[in-house]
Parts: sequence; C-alpha cells; structure tokens
Amino acid sequence: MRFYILLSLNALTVASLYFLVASGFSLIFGLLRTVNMAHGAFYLLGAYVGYDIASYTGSWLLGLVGAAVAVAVVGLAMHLTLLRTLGGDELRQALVTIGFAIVVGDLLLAHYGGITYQFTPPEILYGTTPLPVVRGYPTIRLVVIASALLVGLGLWLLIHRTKVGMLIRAGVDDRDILSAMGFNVQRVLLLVFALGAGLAGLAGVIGGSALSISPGEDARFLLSSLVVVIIGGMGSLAGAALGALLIGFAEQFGLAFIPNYATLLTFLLMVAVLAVRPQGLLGRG
Amino acid sequence: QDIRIGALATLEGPFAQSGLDGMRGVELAVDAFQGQVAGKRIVLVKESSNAKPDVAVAKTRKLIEQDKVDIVVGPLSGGEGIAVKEYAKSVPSKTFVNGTSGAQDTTLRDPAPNFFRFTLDGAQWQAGLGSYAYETKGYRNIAVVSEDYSFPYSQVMGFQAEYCSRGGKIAQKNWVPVGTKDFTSVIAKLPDNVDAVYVLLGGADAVNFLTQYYQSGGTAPLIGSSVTVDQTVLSSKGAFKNKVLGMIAAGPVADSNDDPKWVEFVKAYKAKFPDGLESPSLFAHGYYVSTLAVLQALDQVGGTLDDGQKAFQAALAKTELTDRSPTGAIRLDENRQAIADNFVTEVAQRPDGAFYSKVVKVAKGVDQALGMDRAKFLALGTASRDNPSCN
Amino acid sequence: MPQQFLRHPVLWLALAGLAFPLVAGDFWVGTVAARVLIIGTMALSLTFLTSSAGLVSFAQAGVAGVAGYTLALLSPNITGVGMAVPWPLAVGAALGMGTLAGLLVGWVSVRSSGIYLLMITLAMSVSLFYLVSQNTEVFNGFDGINGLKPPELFGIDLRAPIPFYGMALAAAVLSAAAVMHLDRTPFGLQLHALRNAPRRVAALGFSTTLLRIAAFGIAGLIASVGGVLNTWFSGQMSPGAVDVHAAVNLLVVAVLGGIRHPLGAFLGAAAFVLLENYAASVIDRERFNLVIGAVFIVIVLFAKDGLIGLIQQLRAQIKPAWTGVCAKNGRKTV
Amino acid sequence: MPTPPILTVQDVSISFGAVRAVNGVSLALAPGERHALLGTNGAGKTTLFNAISGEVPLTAGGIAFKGSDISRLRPHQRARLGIGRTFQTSLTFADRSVEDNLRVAVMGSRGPRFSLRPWRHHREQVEAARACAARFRLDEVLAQPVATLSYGQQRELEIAMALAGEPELLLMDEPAAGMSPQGRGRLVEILRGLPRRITMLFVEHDMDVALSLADRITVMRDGAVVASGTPSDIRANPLVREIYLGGKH
Amino acid sequence: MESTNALVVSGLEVRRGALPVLHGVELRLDGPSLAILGRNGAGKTTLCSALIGLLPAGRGSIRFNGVELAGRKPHDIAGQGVSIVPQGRRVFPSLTVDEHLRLMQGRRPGPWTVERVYTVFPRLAERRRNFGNQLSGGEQQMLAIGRALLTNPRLLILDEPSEGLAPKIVDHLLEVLGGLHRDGTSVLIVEQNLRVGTSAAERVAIMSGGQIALVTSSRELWEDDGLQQRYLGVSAH
Ligand SMILES: Nc1ncnc2c1ncn2[C@@H]1O[C@H](COP(=O)(O)OP(=O)(O)OP(=O)(O)O)[C@@H](O)[C@H]1O
Ligand SMILES: Nc1ncnc2c1ncn2[C@@H]1O[C@H](COP(=O)(O)OP(=O)(O)OP(=O)(O)O)[C@@H](O)[C@H]1O
Ligand SMILES: [Mg+2]
Ligand SMILES: [Mg+2]
Repeated sequence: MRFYILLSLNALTVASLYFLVASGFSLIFGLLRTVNMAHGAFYLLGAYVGYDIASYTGSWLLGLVGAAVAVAVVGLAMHLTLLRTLGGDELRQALVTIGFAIVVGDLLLAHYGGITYQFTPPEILYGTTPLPVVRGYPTIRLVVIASALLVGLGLWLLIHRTKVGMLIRAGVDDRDILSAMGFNVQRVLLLVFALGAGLAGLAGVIGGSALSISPGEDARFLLSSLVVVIIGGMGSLAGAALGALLIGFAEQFGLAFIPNYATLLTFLLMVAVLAVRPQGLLGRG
Repeated sequence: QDIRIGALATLEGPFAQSGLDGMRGVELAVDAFQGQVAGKRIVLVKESSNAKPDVAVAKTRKLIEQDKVDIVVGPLSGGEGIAVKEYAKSVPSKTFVNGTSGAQDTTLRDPAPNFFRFTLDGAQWQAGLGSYAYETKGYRNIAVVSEDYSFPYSQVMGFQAEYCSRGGKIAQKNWVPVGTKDFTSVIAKLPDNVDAVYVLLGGADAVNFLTQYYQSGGTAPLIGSSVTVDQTVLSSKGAFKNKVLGMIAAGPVADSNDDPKWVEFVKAYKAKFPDGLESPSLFAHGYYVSTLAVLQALDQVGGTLDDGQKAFQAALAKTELTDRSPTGAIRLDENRQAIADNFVTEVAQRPDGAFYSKVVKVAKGVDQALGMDRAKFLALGTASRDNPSCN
Repeated sequence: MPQQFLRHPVLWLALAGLAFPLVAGDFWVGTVAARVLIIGTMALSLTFLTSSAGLVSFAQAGVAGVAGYTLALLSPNITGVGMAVPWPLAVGAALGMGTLAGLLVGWVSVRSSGIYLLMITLAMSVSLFYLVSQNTEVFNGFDGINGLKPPELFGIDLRAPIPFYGMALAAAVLSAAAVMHLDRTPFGLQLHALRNAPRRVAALGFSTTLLRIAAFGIAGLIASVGGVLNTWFSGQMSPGAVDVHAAVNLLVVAVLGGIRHPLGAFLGAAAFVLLENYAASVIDRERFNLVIGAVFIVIVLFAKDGLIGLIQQLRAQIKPAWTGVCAKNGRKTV
Repeated sequence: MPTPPILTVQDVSISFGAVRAVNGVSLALAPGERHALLGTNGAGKTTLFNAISGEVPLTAGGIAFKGSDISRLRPHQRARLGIGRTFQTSLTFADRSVEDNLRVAVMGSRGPRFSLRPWRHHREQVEAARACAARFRLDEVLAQPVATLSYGQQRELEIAMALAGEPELLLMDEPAAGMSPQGRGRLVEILRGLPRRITMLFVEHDMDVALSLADRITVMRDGAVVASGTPSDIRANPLVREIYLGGKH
Repeated sequence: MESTNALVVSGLEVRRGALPVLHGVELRLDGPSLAILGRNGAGKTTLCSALIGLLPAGRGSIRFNGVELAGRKPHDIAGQGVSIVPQGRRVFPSLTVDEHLRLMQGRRPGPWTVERVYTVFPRLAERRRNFGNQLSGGEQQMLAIGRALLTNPRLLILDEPSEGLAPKIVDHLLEVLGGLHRDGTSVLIVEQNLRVGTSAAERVAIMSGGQIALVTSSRELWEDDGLQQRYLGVSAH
C-alpha cells in the first residue's frame, strides 16, 4: 500500500514538472502555431541563470523570479529577431528554433561545463514533510506539485476567463482578421511568447531543485513537453494537464514494474492515443 | 616530418565533461615529451564524437583519411570502442589506442591486431571492490541499481566475481534505462533489509539518484561503480554530498593516492588546467596513459612509421609503462589488453570542504580474466542483465 | 519539351556525381560524398512526402533504421545475433521491411495531419529507438550490431571507396529520378491534391487513406535504400541511428536544402556533412555546435526555399532563361 | 408505374451534441429531376448534403442511392457510385493550376486513380479537363494557381470540378453564391444544358437561380421539411413567404 | 448624430504578389453609403483589403476624415473607426458565438452591444455556445456582420455580405444597414447582387479591371438596363 501511494506521489511530482514545462510550450504553440524547439533550451537556461542568481543572492525565491524574467526577455529577443520575420512558415520557424536551441545549449555548455548543478533551496523546502501512511515525502517534491497547480489555475483563468485568452485563441485562427478588428496582434503575440518562455525558465528552477541541472536536460524536457502536449491536445491547457498525468503515471509505474520498457511504454501510449484521437485527448478536431 | 596523432573523445552532450578531461590527459602526455619524440614534432588533431558508435567510426575515418593521422587515441565510451576496433581491422597500417572505452569485447573476443588498450576494461575496474565489500565492510546481502547497458553489465560482472564467490547475495537487481532522471520509484522498491545498495550510475544520473535516495530517507550504505562518485560527481554543486562520506567504490584512479608519481601527475594537471576538475578523472588518466604508451613506443622505434607501422606496433605491444605511469605498472596481454592495478576507494572530505576519493585498497596486476582461468572466463559469455548470475 | 527539362536536375546530379571522383581524393569520395548521398537519399524520402503529399514525417530515420536492422540481422556480424542469409536476400528483405515499416507508419497515422502527424511519427520513431536500445536478445540493445560489411559484387569489393561511392550514387540518382517521375504522373498530382484539400479528394472518389498510405510506402522504400547503404557505410547498426537526433537531422537536412525540390535533399545533406566535419575547423574545436546552430539559423532565415532556392535565385539573375524550368516544379505554393 | 427514385432520404436525423441539425427529413428524387432545397439559415441543408455525400454520420434514418443503401459507405465510395458534390465554401487545390484541379476531378470518376505512367499516356483526361475549363470560361486562367483567382472565379471552378466527374447525382451547395450576375447567368445556362441523365439537388438562396432551374422545391426550417412542391406552389405558399422569402418576392 | 464621414481614395495602386491588381482607383464616399459592383476578379476584395490595411497600398492615398490610412497597420486603421465584414466570413473557429461578440464589445463607445446584435440576429442567440466552425454558412455571415458592428465603426466595409443569407435575412440586413447612418456610421458595401447593392446605398461605383469605371446613383443604375448591360454584362429585368 505504502509503495503504491509513494509511486502515485512520484507520478504526481513528475507529472507536475512536465506540466510546468509543457504549459508554456502549449501556450506558445497555441498562439504562434510554432513548435518552439527551443523550449527545452529555455528550461535549461532558466535553471542555470536561476542557479547563479540564487547562489549570488542566497535567495532561492529570487532565483526563481529572476530566471523567469531573464528567460522571458531572451524569449522576447528571440521572437523579435528570429521568428517574427518568418511569418506563418511553421517548418522554418521550427528549424530556426532548433538552431537557436543548439546555440544556446552550446553556450551553456561552454559557460557552465558538463558538471551537474543542484540548487540548495531553503532548508524548509529541502527536508522531508511527514505524511500519513507513507511517513515522509521530500518537501521540494510537494512544492513542485503545488506550483503546477498554481500555474495551471492561473493560466486557466487567463485563457478562459479573460479577453486575453479569447484574443490568443482568435489569433491562432485568423490573425489578419483579428488585426482588422482593431487588435494589435503582434503585441499579444510577443507577450504570450514572453510568458511561455518565462514559464519554461520558472520550470527550470523548480526542476533543477527537484532533480538537477546538466547538459542534455534541454532535449529531455523538450521531448517530454511535446509528448505531454500532443497527448493532451495542442493548445489545450486541460489537455496538457491530462497528458502530463498520463505520462507521469506511465513513466513511474513503468519504471517500478517493467523498467526496461518503461519509456517505450510512454511513447507507445502516445502512438495509441494519436492513432485513435488524432487531435489529442482534449484537442478540438 | 611530423607525427600526427588524432585524439577522439566526446565533447558534446552529457559526456562532454568526460571528453574534455580525456583531452586534457592527451595534452599532458604530449607535454611530458615536450611535444616531440625522436626529433619529430607531434601534431595533435582533436575530434569529437557524441558517444554514438556510428559517429565515432565516421570521425575516426575522418581522422585517418582526411587529417591523415598516423595514430588514433580514443574513443571514450564502450559501444564506440567496439565499432572503432572493427574499423581498425580495415586499416592495418594505422594504429589505434583505446581512450577509456571499457567494453570487454573490444579486446577479449575477436581483437584487432592494430588495436591496443592500455586501460582496464569495465569488469577490471571493479577489481577489489567485491572482496572489500564482503570482507571488510561485511555486506552479505545487497541490492543493485544500475543503468541498463553493457558497461554497467561488465562492472557488475567484475564485482560479482569476488563478491558472489565469497558467498555474498544479491537480493534485487534494478536495471533502469539510460537517461532516467527520477529514481524515486526505484528507490521505493528497494528492500528494507539489505546491507547496502550497489549503484552503477554516472554523472547527472548519479547526482539525482543520490539526492533522491537521501531525500526519500534511504539509510543503507551505498557502493559505487567506477563513475558513481568520481570527480564529475563529487565536484558537482549539490547538497547530497554530505551524505556520501564513506561510500566505497572502485576504479583505475583515486583522487588521493600516496604514490609520488600520482601526486606529480595531479600537480602537472592542476598547473596546466587551473579550471579543470579538482583532481584528474579516470578519463584524463586513461587518455594520458594511452598517449604516453604511444609516445614511449614511438621513441623506442625512433619515430619510424614508414614500414606500415609494423615495428611501431610490435614495440607498442611490448610496451610497459612503469616509471611514467601514475598508477603503477601497466603491461599488455596477448590480446593487447592492459594488465594493471585497480583501486578501491572511499569518499572523504578535505579540511577545505572538498570531497575526494581516498585509496583504501589496491588490487595489483588485474588481468582481463579477473584472475580466473582464461578459458573458463571466456565460457561465462558476455556480461548481460542476468549473466553471470550470483550463486 | 517539359519532360526533358524536368529530367535535367537528376541528370546534373548524375553527371556531377560521376565527375566527382575525377577531381577528389578517396576520403572525399568514399567518406564525405558517399555519406552525402546516403543522408540525401534518406532526406529525399521526407522531401518527397512533404513536397508532394504535404505529409511531414519524423519517422523516416526510423524507417531507414528498420531496413538497417533487418540487413544487420540477416548479415554476418560479430555480435552474434540474427541469422546470416545470402546478401541479395538480406538486402531484399531489408527494403521490404523498410517499405512495410513505411506503410505501417502511414496506416497508424492516417488520420493525423500537421503538427500531430509530425508528433505521432516522432513517437513511433522514438518507440523504435527504445525498443532496440532496451531489447538485448534480438537487437543487442545499446551497443547494437557490429562488424557488418558490404558484399563483393562481380569481383568488385564494394567496401573500397570508389565502388561504394558508385553504388551510393546509383541509388541516389535512381531514387531522385523516381521522385521526379512521380511528379509527372496522375498519382503524383493526386498526392498534390491530397495536400491541398483532402475532403475534396475524397468527394471526387479517391480513397485518401489509400493515397496517404501509398505515399508513405514509397517514402519508406526510398528511406530503406538509404538505410541499407548507411548500415554498410558505418559497418554497424545501433540505436543511435534511429534516435531523436537522427530524426531531427533528417528534417534539418531536408529543410536546409529546400523541401520543395528533390535535389534539395542532396544539397542539404552536403551542407550538413560538410558542417559536421568542418565546423570544428572554423573556431575552437569544442564549440563547433555553435557554428552548426548559427549556420542553420542563417540559412533558414535568409533562404526561404533552402539552398536550392538560393541557387535558383542566383541562376535567375545570371541566366533568366533557366528559371522557367525550376520555377515550374520548384514552386509549390504561392 | 413511376420510375423508382434515384435518391431516397428516409427519416434522416443528424445531431451535433444537443443541436439537432436535421430532424426526420425524407426526400425522394426521381432520375433526371432538378430539385432545389431552400430554407432558412441554419435549417440543416448543408448538414443534409454532408450526410448524403458521407461526411457526416447519420443519427437516425437511411439513405439509398439507385436502390441500394449507402448509409455506411465512406465518402469516396459514394463518389465512385456517381454522387458528385460542391462545397458551400470552395474546396480546391489552392496551389495547383486550374487545369491540374480539373485533371484530378476528371480522374476521380474516370480513372486512372493510381497511375504511375506519365501524363502523355492520359491524353483523354487532359482533354476532358481542358474542355471543362472552357465551358466555364476558365481557359484564360488555365495555368494560374487557384489561389490567385478571385473569389468568384474560385466558385466557378468549384462547380466545374464537380461537373468534370460527370456524376449521376450532383449535389450543389449554393452554387451561385459569390458569382457575379453574369456568372450566374452562365451557370444557369450550363446547368440547364446538362443532359437529363444527371439528377440535381441543390441549395440556393438566390431565388432567380433557384426558380429558373428547379422542377421541384423542398423548403426546410429548423431541421425539418415545411413545404414541398413545384416552384409556383412554393412561391405561393404563405408560410414559405413568411419564414423564408420575406416581402420582396 | 448623422454620418459626416468622408473617405477619399485617390490614385490607389495595389499588387497581389507580383501582379498589379488595382491601377489607380479614385473613389469618394461622403454620403451615408456607397455600393461597389463589378464582375468577378474586378478587384473589389483587393480594394477592401487595402482599405483596412491587410494589403499594402503601393501608391496613392486613402484618407478617412482627413487622416491618411495608407501605410498604416490594420489595427491602427481599425482604431480610426474602420471595420470590415470580410468576404468568406472568416469567423474564428475556436471562439464561441458569444465570445466573438464579447471580445469586440467595448472597444469603441457606441450604440452597438452584444444584446443588440442578438436582437437583430436572433438565430445567433440560439447558437451562442456554438464555436465558429459549428455554424451554418448563413449563421457565420450574421456573426461576421455582428462582430463588425460591435466595434461601433464610423466606416463599415462589407464585402458581399448577402452571400449565403436567406432572402428574408437579406431584407432584414438591408434595414439594419439603412439605419446605420443615424448612428454616424457610413457604409461601403461590395455586392454581386444588384438589387441588394442598389438598395443598400444611394450611390454605386462600378469597378472594372482594377479601376472605378462609373459612379452613379443607385436609382439610375437600377432603372437603366443599358447601363447594366454595359457595365455588368446583364440586366436585372
Ligand atoms: N459541428 C456542429 N456542431 C454543432 N452544431 C452544428 C455543427 N454544424 C452545424 N451545426 C448547426 O446545425 C444547424 C444546421 O446547419 P447547416 O449548415 O446544415 O445549415 P444550412 O441549412 O446549410 O444553413 P445556411 O443556409 O446558413 O448555410 C445550424 O444551426 C448549425 O449551427
Ligand atoms: N493571392 C493572389 N495572388 C495573385 N493574384 C490574386 C490573388 N488574389 C486575387 N488575385 C487576382 O486579383 C484580381 C482581383 O481579385 P479580387 O479578389 O480583388 O476580385 P473581386 O472583385 O473581389 O472578385 P469576386 O467578385 O470574385 O470576389 C483577380 O484577377 C485575381 O485573379
Ligand atoms: Mg449551408
Ligand atoms: Mg471579392
């Protein structure tokens, strides 16, 4: 019993982390219809920058905020310089972001080297929280779950309860007409891009605290974001949450029971979902 | 005329740090000869692979065909080694000296006559550890958490050769896919009653495992493989380190080794690479001794390579590193595989707070059959998830 | 005379390919150029899918990998897996299995389009990666299958640089010619129609399912040709050949070269292989990924239709008479 | 005994979630009949068309073509049986030329459907495509990509493509929409000139076009049929005047 | 407030791709309304797109109430009080009917509210939860019109608004358009349907080959078969 609860908690943690990263990815896709292949690089960049800020100021929270802001700015810059000129050409946008990701990844490797970094979050976050049945659970992992809930709720309100959300969706459908109706689509676009990138940066710090930071994490989280968002349905926040949960559980239970083929399982799951529901679980077809 | 040496290591991806350190080893060795041998200048050509065999072969081909190197030192990881060895057979007039790749079959089965390995293989790197765990530490029943590919398989084989033959039991083996980052579910599965957990993970995976193990309240002592608590892990930034004090592991190098040649080597390393690791890793060491051997043999044949490298290869096969080796004598067996010393270590902390591995036992002159009868050892077959079994 | 014109590009490929060994050394021929042709052929399968049927697939490297693994398992190897059969049989089986894999990809993804198609194909290829890297019994896991060699044919050792190159060139030219030919047939036009408006295609009486699966099958065959050559070329087959990077690389190659024209695949492959080998000499050896990334960005930003587009533009300026040719089959959208 | 109907729509209902778009509609078309389907916006006309051509599944009821049930067939199978259609919003192959569009349309019914032989072996189809273009005066823009045509020209191509397949039953969803008065005149002329072996069912909001083409008219509102009869019956029907035609007709 | 808006287009040239489509369009709208008629491909949609800024004006000027619109961004032009019902409707598939309308509400002050649109097109109220792609063609057209009205424009451009609408709804639309000038809104309507075009506006401009060929009063055109034959190739009678 304890084992299963632990497994579920682990799955929840992983799902939360995936959701945190994937939500920004989904958001950016939602507006730009661009598969931002640099999203993993944003994550990693946020983690490293956050680490520097946190160790310089001694405040984990400052690291968290600073990373989000810094990566949002980088995202803005990337959008302004690289993406905007490409208009709606999705394939080329994807390619440019791949190039950007390679460059960022290499610069990070040059600067931070290949060693593994780990945050030293405040003592209260780093310890163990007593819980019934499972006795104790790492506090930082509970923090991951909580932040995913917070971010999810915030984004949901933004998209479904505010005009900005409608704008985002309308912008996906027909940018020209939306601008002809008097909206500065470019500005909304920029904002959303910055927000999505900032979320990746934030996730970097949280992920770097719960797990660790090292080269290669960018590709890993890019892939996981893709899987999560695709299974759930592109551009759907609830879909991303559902996708993250599915993958989190498949991964952790797989790891416990059929470790050899655990990852294979998650990808086969994705194939199965898409073969049956080509637009993802909650995507509108 | 110059002598051209190609150095192949992984400078990208998760193994980038290791590759970098390997390259440092090559440079140190060339420095030890003041950049020339028998009056000929040594020209180094570096090339990067990414731990993939096909890329390693492509880059090796490039070194040979395009950069026209005479000798290749490398590659770094297991699968690459076997692929390069196979390629080596097609260019008998060039010489290949392994970097740190530790797959047994690179030299154990179907070896290439022009492929040399002056480092130990994955199984040899665990020599001494099994008996130390059983006898000195008194572990009788352990669990294994390991990455799921050939290098850890052979490390487990090396460990079991001593541990199981003395009567040690393995309660559970967990093979996790390479690249797993969250081990908590594996940790939750570990039996409560084991004496120790034998961890065969490297780099970031090791850091993650160690952190998660202690966060999850793990108390059983840990045993490490050759890469679990090396300097790439010990010098990483993280809070897990206070807990790993006293953890035992084994490998071809130890950070603190009283051997004056080792001390000298570390000094040279730190002087040349102030921003390198706290202490040279097994990668720096492996590439260092391999390059040293090349240079020493070249010296012996007066730098002649124009006989299709025959004389040089013959000399290399007989090369023994004694004075120059920082880790004790190294010589080759009939398959051109190293017989050398291996170190059992314990994690310790310096007064300045830095962590290091300290030698607690030396396994002398470890051969590829791990002291067994060679025929019997070969009959065991290739190491795999459940071969050999522990009983 | 449109057909004569259409044939031109492949003719160039063939002529340039035949002339190359006369001016270049063994390394350039046997290693660089042969690799360009191999990667180009694999990327061609993607170019074909995308430019004609509008299907973007991340699975082509995986499909090539299926062919590669089939060949490896049916050839003598030092890993001791599989069962060796005469090489023509092994090659035939490899091409067959690759085509089947292509058909399977098409069948499973038949209802997906756009980014979803990209992702379901990616998922399939990643699944293959995890299967072969985790399965030790058949595929020997992470380490793959080693010690594979091209056969001897009529006393010619295909391992030697020039013969191997010749084989790769023949395969590339044939594949490119096949793709160009398809574009001139009703089937080719039907694929174009499918790309534009699948609903309409169905309403006109075509089975869109069949058309799509057929396109994937053809692409699978082309990718398999590349896969077989690649296995011989690197002498081994391991999961690395079917991992995400391999999948992404093919897309990069296809887009760099220009996805609207079959020759683009080969141009892209040339750029890619050269970069891979020589980016390191441009700056510090450890930082060559930086160069690669930057070059991608520059090419994608400034060459709308990839390198082939650049060349067409250049030619348009030099000799306007030629542009008609390329614009005709080069321009697929407005 | 009258000839058996070529198309029978029997008690068809179609729901989208809570919206019942079509509600128990029955319809029978005699061979050669030219039948107009009128109705208020959102009455379910397009939905009914989609059901006949196989794009939308039936919630209830059945559809028979030439005496056999086709409710379970996929769209392309129905097309091959001889049902051609146009779409309310043009669906053409935007980046191909007008001629290419028509070639595909010709091949749909006449084949070849999967030929790997180059075009020079398919003279007949190429000729048929050109002839079809000429009929709609699209021959001037034959080589132009469809995306560069004006809206109205695209509408004309839309119809031309459906006719190119020479279907036995032709479904047209607002064929005249977007066409200039001149184009409408031409369209009516072309459709009237079609041989009687082609049965037509069409939706049209332009009364002039509808009345000058149709033998019979069915009027729908909110998913159900409210009136059916000859053009003059319908024109005189007070309910139709009230809910659909308004004052000016 | 009666409409006192003035739109003056002079020497307007616009390309589509490499192809010049408008060749020096001269047009004035200073009354409440103007209809533009012309054959398919004459350039009407191109003109509308240029007016709202979706296509760049190559040469020439577009002045609205004295403000130069040429060269401005669409959202900027919309900010000047120009709105459009585009050809082909182009509603947003991922917004519900209600969201379409609420998104536009309150951008500019004026008489149009979501409720008023629902009163004008009751059908939309019945379908308020349907997404844009779950509407019939005519419903989409109503939504496109409602969406544009909600911006409370001073100049409303309608590109073939009667397309797909049932005759009765067309009549209704004409009434609505007829009342707009009282709110200070001028109407520029492109039509294929001669009856609709001439009833919606007092004056008509006939476009041909990318130029304005004739400007006349609606009544004159409606009654003169010869004129219709000459410029439109048909007559309504
Ligand atoms: N996917 C859908 N989901 C929900 N409702 C839908 C969907 N598609 C259509 N509807 C509704 O079904 C009804 C019938 O639509 P249909 O398109 O058949 O009307 P129509 O008679 O063709 O109208 P029009 O003359 O305006 O084109 C409409 O009220 C529409 O809102
Ligand atoms: N994207 C485009 N690229 C090139 N040419 C185009 C494009 N769109 C339209 N054209 C051309 O511009 C001309 C004018 O088109 P436009 O759509 O403005 O005509 P219109 O008067 O609105 O016709 P309709 O009544 O059919 O809507 C046409 O000849 C058309 O072929
Ligand atoms: Mg309709
Ligand atoms: Mg128009």
